[in-house]
Amino acid sequence: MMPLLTVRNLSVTYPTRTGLVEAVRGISFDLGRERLGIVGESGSGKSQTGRAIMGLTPPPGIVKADALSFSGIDLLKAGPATWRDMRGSRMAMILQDPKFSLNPVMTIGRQITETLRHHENVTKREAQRRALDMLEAVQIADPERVFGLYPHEVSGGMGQRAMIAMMLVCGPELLIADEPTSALDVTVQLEVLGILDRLVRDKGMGLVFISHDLRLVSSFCDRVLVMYAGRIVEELATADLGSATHPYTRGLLDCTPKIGESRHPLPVLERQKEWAA
Amino acid sequence: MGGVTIRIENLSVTFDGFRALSSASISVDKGESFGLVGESGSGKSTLLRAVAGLAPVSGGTIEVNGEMLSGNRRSRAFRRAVQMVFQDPYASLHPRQTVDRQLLEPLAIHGIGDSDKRILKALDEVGLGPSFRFRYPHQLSGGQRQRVAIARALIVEPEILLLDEPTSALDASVQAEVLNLLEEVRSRHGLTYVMVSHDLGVVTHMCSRLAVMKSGEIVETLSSVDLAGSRMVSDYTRRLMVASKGFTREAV
Amino acid sequence: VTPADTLVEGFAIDDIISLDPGEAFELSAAEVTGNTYSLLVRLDLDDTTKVKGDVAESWTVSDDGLTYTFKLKPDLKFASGNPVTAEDVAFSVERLIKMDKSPAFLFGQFGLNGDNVTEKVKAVDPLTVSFTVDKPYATSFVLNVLSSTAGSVLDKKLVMEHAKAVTPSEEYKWDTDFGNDWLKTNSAGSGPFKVVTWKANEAVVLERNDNYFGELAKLKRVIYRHMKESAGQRLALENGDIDIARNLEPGDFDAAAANPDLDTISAPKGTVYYISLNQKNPNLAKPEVIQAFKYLVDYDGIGATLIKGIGEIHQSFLPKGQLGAIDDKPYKFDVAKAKELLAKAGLADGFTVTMDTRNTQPVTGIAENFQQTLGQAGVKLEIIPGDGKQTLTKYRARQHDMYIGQWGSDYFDPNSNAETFTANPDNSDEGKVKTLAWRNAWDPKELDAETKAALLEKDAAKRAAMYENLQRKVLESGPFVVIYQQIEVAAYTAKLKGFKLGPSYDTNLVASISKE
Amino acid sequence: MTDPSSPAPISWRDWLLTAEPHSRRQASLGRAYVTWRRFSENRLAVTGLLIILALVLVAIFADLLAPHSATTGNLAGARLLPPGSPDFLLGTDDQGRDILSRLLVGSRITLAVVALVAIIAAPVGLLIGTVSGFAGGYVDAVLMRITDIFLAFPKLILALAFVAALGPGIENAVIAIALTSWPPYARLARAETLGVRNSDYIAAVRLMGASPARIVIRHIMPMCLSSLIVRVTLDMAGIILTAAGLGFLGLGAQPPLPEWGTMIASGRRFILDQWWVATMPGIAILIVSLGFNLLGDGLRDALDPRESGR
Amino acid sequence: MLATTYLGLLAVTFFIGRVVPIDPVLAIVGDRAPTAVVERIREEMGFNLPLWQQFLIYLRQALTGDFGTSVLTTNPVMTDIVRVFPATLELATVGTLIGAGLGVPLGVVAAVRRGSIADQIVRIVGLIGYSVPIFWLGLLSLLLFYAKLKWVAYPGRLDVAYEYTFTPITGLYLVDAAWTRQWDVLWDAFRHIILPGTLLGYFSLAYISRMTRSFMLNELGQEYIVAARAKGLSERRIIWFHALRNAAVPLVTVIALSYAGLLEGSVLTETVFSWPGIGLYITNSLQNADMNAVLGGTIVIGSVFITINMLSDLLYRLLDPRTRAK
Ligand SMILES: Nc1ncnc2c1ncn2[C@@H]1O[C@H](COP(=O)(O)OP(=O)(O)OP(=O)(O)O)[C@@H](O)[C@H]1O
Ligand SMILES: Nc1ncnc2c1ncn2[C@@H]1O[C@H](COP(=O)(O)OP(=O)(O)OP(=O)(O)O)[C@@H](O)[C@H]1O
Ligand SMILES: [Mg+2]
Ligand SMILES: [Mg+2]
Repeated sequence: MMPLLTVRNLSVTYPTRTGLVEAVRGISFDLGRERLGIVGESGSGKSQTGRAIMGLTPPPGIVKADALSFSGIDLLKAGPATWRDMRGSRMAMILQDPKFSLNPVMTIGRQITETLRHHENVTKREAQRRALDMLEAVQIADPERVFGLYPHEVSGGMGQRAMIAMMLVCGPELLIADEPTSALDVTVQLEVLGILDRLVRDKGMGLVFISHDLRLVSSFCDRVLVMYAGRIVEELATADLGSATHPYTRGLLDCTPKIGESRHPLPVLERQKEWAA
Repeated sequence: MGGVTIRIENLSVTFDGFRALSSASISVDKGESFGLVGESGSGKSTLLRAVAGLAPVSGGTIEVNGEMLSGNRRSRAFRRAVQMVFQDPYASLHPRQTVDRQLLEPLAIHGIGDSDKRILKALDEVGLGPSFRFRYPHQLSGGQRQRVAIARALIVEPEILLLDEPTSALDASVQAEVLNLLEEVRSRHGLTYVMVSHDLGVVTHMCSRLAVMKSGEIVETLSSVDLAGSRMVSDYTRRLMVASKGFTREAV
Repeated sequence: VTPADTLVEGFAIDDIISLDPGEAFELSAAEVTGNTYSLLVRLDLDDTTKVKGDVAESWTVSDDGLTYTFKLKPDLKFASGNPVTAEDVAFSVERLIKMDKSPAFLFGQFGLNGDNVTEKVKAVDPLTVSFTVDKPYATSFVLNVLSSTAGSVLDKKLVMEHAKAVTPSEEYKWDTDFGNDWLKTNSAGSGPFKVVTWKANEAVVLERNDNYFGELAKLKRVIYRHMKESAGQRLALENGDIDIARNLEPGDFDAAAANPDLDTISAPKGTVYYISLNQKNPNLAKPEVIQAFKYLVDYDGIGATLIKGIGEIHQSFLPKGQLGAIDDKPYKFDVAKAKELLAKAGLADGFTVTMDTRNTQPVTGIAENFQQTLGQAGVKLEIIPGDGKQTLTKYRARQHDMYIGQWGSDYFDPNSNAETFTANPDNSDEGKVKTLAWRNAWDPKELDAETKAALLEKDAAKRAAMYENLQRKVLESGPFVVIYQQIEVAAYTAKLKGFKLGPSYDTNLVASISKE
Repeated sequence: MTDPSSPAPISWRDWLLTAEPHSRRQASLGRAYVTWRRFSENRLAVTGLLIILALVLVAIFADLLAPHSATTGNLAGARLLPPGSPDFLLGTDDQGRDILSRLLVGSRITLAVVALVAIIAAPVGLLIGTVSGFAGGYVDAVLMRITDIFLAFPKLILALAFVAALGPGIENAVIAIALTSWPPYARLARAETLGVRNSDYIAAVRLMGASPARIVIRHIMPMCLSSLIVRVTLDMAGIILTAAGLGFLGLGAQPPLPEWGTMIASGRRFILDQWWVATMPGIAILIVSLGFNLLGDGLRDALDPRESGR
Repeated sequence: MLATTYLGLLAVTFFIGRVVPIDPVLAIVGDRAPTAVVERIREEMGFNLPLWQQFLIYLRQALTGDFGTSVLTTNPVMTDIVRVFPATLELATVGTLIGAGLGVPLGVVAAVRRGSIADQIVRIVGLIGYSVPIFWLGLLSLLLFYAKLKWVAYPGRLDVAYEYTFTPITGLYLVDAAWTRQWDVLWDAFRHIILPGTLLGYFSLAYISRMTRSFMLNELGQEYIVAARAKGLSERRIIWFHALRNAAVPLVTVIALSYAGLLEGSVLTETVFSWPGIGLYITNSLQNADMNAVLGGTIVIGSVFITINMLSDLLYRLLDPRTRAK
C-alpha cells in the first residue's frame, strides 16, 4: 500500500541576520494510517516539520525536499489553490494552545461551519447540523450552547475540543497535532487524547503527533521519531522504546523522575557534539 | 531537623470577590521539603505568594520561623530568610539587567557588602562560571536562567525557599539538571523547601510530604511514600496519579 | 464668480462689534453705517474742509454761536417707509447721549448729557430741529462732528418697536435699551442701503433701499465678505470670487495694478501711524532720546517698501486734507546724528526698551524694521506683540515703554487729533481725560491751552495757523514719532464702474457702483 | 583559522558581540551595539538620525554658517530677492533678511523647543504613569482622572488658550505644549507599568524587600524607557508642528526670532509672488520633523521588537 | 467618571479665562471707548466679584449650556457654536471618510506585503503626513489647485451666489444640498470642501494607515491565522475577514481618535481655508478677547472629544466579544 505521506530529505531554513538557521535538516519518513509521534527537546524542529508538511512555513522560510507527497499528490509542486483545497479537508492540523489558535471574535460554531462551507457545498443549516454533530463527537456535553460561545468563554480543554472539531469536521485523511495538549491539565490532557485516539481509530486517519513529552508519546503512538537539532536521531516502534540505542533517546527516557522511583541525583543528559552533526 | 518552620492555618485569599484559596492549612518542618500539587488554577501559586506577602490574604494565619505574619508587611529578617523561585525563567529575570545587576540587587537592598565575592560564589554554586556574570537574560538558555534565579535566591543565604513550578517550563533533560541542583543546594545549606508542581513525579522525587489541592482547597496531605504506594484517601489524588502515568486507552 | 446684481467686497471686518450708530465706533462698522444711514450734514467730498446738507436742507447759527437750527428736506422716507421728521433727528441724539456708548462723547463735547439732551436738542416743528451747544465753538468744528456716524438719523418708530425694557440702575438710568440690541445687527436708517444680516467675522449683507431719497443704488445687493489676508483677497479677486479687494498690501497692490483685468484706486485717509514714547520711562523722557528716535526711522526705506502705495511718509499729527495740516518732513534716517544725540543724553552705550505692537501689517513690519535701525544706534528694542486688545489694555494703563499704532480722526476736524496729541489736563494716573498725551504721560501745559483756544477760533485761516503751530511744536519735542499717513487702496475687477474711496471709512459709498 | 603563533587580535566587533562579556561596561556597550546594528540596518532610520545630527550641528554652529545676520536685513537693497540671487542662496524676506541665515539660526529655536518639551513632559509623564500604575487603587484613580481630564482637551486648542492667557512668546508656547504633552506619556508609562507590575521579576525584588520607590525607579522605569523614548522621538515632530502652528497663528515665537512657523506666517503674505518666503521654512520644518519621525520609527523597530511585528 | 472629566474641563477653562491679561471689557465696548464706559461695563459684567463666586456662577451657567454671550457676534455663544459646528463636523467627516477609506486598505496591503515596495510607499506617505505642517501644505495646495489650476473653489463653504440663497437644514451642506436635490449647490459645496477635506484626509490617512499596518502585523502573527490557513481558507478571506476583523477592534479607537483630532486640528486648516467652522470661530474670538466664545468653544470641542472617546469605548466593547458585557 502506498504510504499516506512521504517525506524525503526535508529541510527548512530561515535566512536571518546572523546567517541561515537550519530548523529542519534533511529528515525522511513515511506515514501510513497510523499514529506517528515526533519528540524532541525545545527547538529541535518538531513544529517546523509539521508546518512544512502543511505548507505553512512562514516567509522567509525556505522548504526543500527530495520528495514530499501526500496520497500521491506532490506537495512541492502544489499551488495555492491546491493547498487551499487540501488543507482543512484532506489534511488538517491542531495547534498547541486553543487560547491563541481560535479567532477571538468569532463564535466557535462559526469557526467550525466556516471550514465546512469553505470546502463543501453545503447549506447553512446542513453545516450547522454537522458542526453540532462534530462537537458532540468530541464529547462536548452541550453542543448547542458551545456552538454560540466565543473562545474566551470556554475553558482550555473545551477550546481544544472545539479546535479538533473545527479541523476534523471535513474528515481529513491526515492530521498533524502539534503539542495539542501541552497547555492543558494532566487530567484534561487525557480526555483530549482519548478523543483523538477514538477519531483516528474510527476514521482511519494518519496522525502525526508532536510533543516534547516522550512518556506521553510512547503511551499514545505506534511509532516514534526522536528529533535532535533538526535531525531524526532515532526511529522506533513504541514497543521497542526500552531498547532505544541512541544516547539522546536513552537520556530522555531516563531523566524524568517517576513516581515511586528513587534516583538521587537524577541522571542527566550529556550532550555530544556529534549528535547534531 | 526539628520544629515547625511554616505553619499556615485556615488561610483564605480573595481576589476581587473571587476566592482563590479557602481555609488552607499546612505546616512545614524545618529542613523539610514540602510539595504542593494540583491542577491549574487550584491555588498552589496563590498559597506560596500569600506566604511571601504578594497576595491579598482575607483570613487565617501564617507563621514563619515563629513570627506571625500579618497583611503583606514582612520584616527585614523575613525578607532575607525567605526567597522564592518562579515558574517561568523567562519572566522572572529583569530583561534589561545583567546577571550581575540582578544578583547585586538583593545585596544592595539588604546592605550586604563584599558583593563581588558573593556574586562569584553564588554563580559558582549554581554551576555557572564567571563568564555568565555580565550576560543579559536573553543570552542565556532556560536552564541557565533558572540557575541564575536560584543564585539570586541563595545569595542572601535564606533558610526557606519557595519554589513555584521551578522546572515546568524546561525540557525534561534540563529539568533533571535543575532538580539535581536544587537538591544539592538544599542538602548543603539545610534549607526548607516548599515546592509547587503539577507533575507528581517531580514532587515525589523532591519532597517527603505533599498536599494535593483542588479549586482553592487542600484535598489531602500525605507523604510521598504513601502516594507511591497508592495509599491515598481522595479520588482526586488517585485520578491525578493515574493521569501522570501517561495515556492508556482504558483510562479514558 | 459673483452674481451680476451683487457687489462682493473682500474686507477685513473683524473689528465690527455692532452696527448700531449709537454704539459702533469701528472703521468697518462706520463704512456700513455710512451706507445705511443718512446724516443731518455730511462731508463734502469735493472739498473736505466743508460740509453739505444730507437730510438737512439748510441751517443757521445764532449770533452768540450757541444755537444751530436745521431745516429738513421735505418728504423724505426711511427704508421702512416711515417719514423722516425732526423728531427722529432729536431722538437719534437723545438716544446716543442716553445710551452713553463709545461714540457718545462726540456729542458730549457740546455739553450734552442724559439730563439736558431733550432740552438742548429738540424738534421745533416736524421739519425743524434746534441744537444748542455750551460754548461758541468754531462752526466748522460743530458741523464736522455732526457729520460723523454718531449723528446718523434713526427711524424712531422702527427702533422703539424693537426696544427692550430694562430695569434702570445706578449706572443706566433709563428703562429702555433704545433698541440697541436689535440695531446691533439691523439698520433703521434712510441711506441708500439697508442691513440684511451681519455674521461676525463672516459677512455683512446690505440690500438696496428703494425708498432712498437720493439717486437709487445701482446694484441690488452688497456683500462685505470677511477676508483678513491681503494675499487671500487678491487671490479671490483674480479668480473672480470677489469684486473688490480692500486690504491689499503693497506687493499685492502692485500686482493688481499690473493686471489688465483689474483696476486700482487709492485715497488718503485721516489716519496717521506713529510710535509713541512713554515719558514715565526716564530714558525715553530725555529730549535728546526723543529726537534721536525720530532720526532712527528709515522713512525712505519704509516708504519705498513696507507701505508703498498704502501710505505716505508724513511726520506731523494732522492728516493731509484736514484744516491746517502741514507737510513738514524735518527728519531723515540718520544713525550718526542719532548716536550723537544719544551720547549727549548720556546713553552712548545704548539701552533696552520694549515696544507693544499689535499683530497686524504693516505695523509689525515697521516695528521689525525699527528694531533693526534702533539696533544700529545701539538701542535694543524688544517687540512685545499682542492682538489689538492686549496691546491696547496695556497702552491705556500707561504700562508700556513704547507703542506703535495708528490714530484715526474721530471726526473730520483738526481738533480730533490736536486734542489727543496735545491735551492733558491731569497727568496723574487718575487723570480722566485719557488722550494720547496722557497715555504717554506727556504734559505739555502750554500746548493744552493752545488747543483749547483753537477750538473756539471762528476765523478759519487763524484757526489753521494755530494748528500749524501746534504741529510744529509736537514735531520738535513731542514724544510721538509720526511715520506716515494711511492711503486706503483697493483693487477691483475692471467690470466695476463708479467705485470711489472717500477720505474716511464712512464716506466709502457704494451706491454709485455698477457692473458691466 | 587564526594563526596560533600570534594571539588573535579580537576585533572590537567581536568584543562587543561576545556572549561572555567581562565587565558591566562591555555588557552594556554590547547591548547598545546590538541595538545600533538593528537600528543601522534601517536605511531610513539612519537618514533620520543624520538629519537630526545635522540639525544639532547647524544649531551649534549657526553663527559660523550663516552668511548674513538673521535679524538685521536691508530693507532698501535686498528685499524679497528670489532664491539663487547672488549672495542670497534661498532668497530674502520682506525685511531684506537672508532666508538661509534665518533658517540656520532658527534651527536653534526648533531644537530648543523640542528639547525643552521633552525634558519637561517626558519625565513628568513617566513619573505620574509609573507611580499611578504601581501604586494602583486610590492613587491610580486620582492620577488617572487628572490625566484623563488633560487628555480630553483638544491639545492645540488648550495650548492656544494657554498661550492666549500667558501672552505670546516662545517660552509660553513651550510651557503650553509641555502642559498638553505629558498625559500620553503618563498613559503609556502606566500601561507599561501595569504590564510589568505583576511580573515575576518585580515580585522577586519585592520579595527581597525593595522599597516601592526603589522598585519604581530602578526596575520599572527602565522598562518604560524604551517605549517612552520611541514615543518621545515620534512626538518631536508633532511638537515641532504644534510650535510652528502656534507661530503661524502669531502666538509662538516673536520677531525678530527666526522661528520657522512664524516665518511661514509672515511669508504667507507673499505666497503669490514671492513663494520662497513661505516655502523655504516649510521645507525646513518638513525635513526636520521627517528626520524625527524616521528616527523614531527606526528606534521603535530597534528598541521595541514587538512593534515591528515578526 | 464622565462627570469629573467634564468638571475638570470646566475648571481649567475657567482658570484660563480668568488669567488672561486681555481686558474682556474692551472686547465689548471696542477699541476706542472712553474710560468711564469701560468702568461701567466692568461692574455690570460682574468682573469685580471674588473668583470663587465667579466660578460658581460660571459652573451653573455652563451646566445649563449657557456660556454667556459672545461679545463679538452679540449672540449667545451656544447659538454661535450650533451655527458653526456643522461646518467643522462636515469637514472632519469628509476628512475621516477619506482617511479611513484609503488608510485602512493601504495599511492592510502594507502589512500583508511587509517590506515590499508597496509597504515602503505607504510608510513614506505616512511619515510625510506626520511631518508636514498642515497650514503650509494648505497654502501650497491653494496656490496650486486654486490659484494656478483653478480646479477648486475658495474660500468658505459656498460661492457667495449661493451662500445667501441657500438655507441649510442640518448645516452639513453636502447633505442638505443632496437632500433638497439642489445639484448645483451640491457641486459647489463639493468644490469648496474637496481641498481642505482631502488635506485633512491625508493627515488622517497617514495615521490610520500606519496604525492599521501595525495592528494587522500583530494579528497576522497570531496563531489563529495559522489555524485559519490550516483550515484551507483563502488568503483573501484570512486577511480581510479574520485578521482585519480582529484589527478592527483597536482600529475603531484609532479612527475615533483621529476623527476627534480632525475636529480640533481644524483650527489651522480652517484658518488657511477661511472655513467658517468652530476652529476659525475660536481663533477669531481669541484675537478679539472674546473669552466667553473661546471657552465655550473649547468646552464644546472638549465635550465632543469626551463623547467620541466614550462612543469608541462602547463600539470597542461591541466589537470585541471579550469585553462585551453579557
Ligand atoms: N521564523 C523563524 N525564523 C528563524 N528561525 C526560526 C523561525 N521559526 C523557527 N525557527 C527556528 O527553528 C528551530 C526549530 O523550531 P521549532 O518551532 O520547530 O521547534 P520545536 O521543536 O517545535 O520546539 P518547541 O518544543 O519549543 O515548540 C528553532 O531553533 C527556532 O529558533
Ligand atoms: N492577581 C489575581 N487576580 C485575580 N485572580 C487571580 C489572581 N491570581 C490568581 N488568581 C486566580 O486564583 C486562582 C488560583 O490561582 P493560582 O495561580 O494560585 O493557581 P495555580 O494552582 O498556581 O495554577 P497554575 O498551575 O496554572 O499555576 C485562579 O483561578 C486564578 O485565576
Ligand atoms: Mg513547537
Ligand atoms: Mg501557578
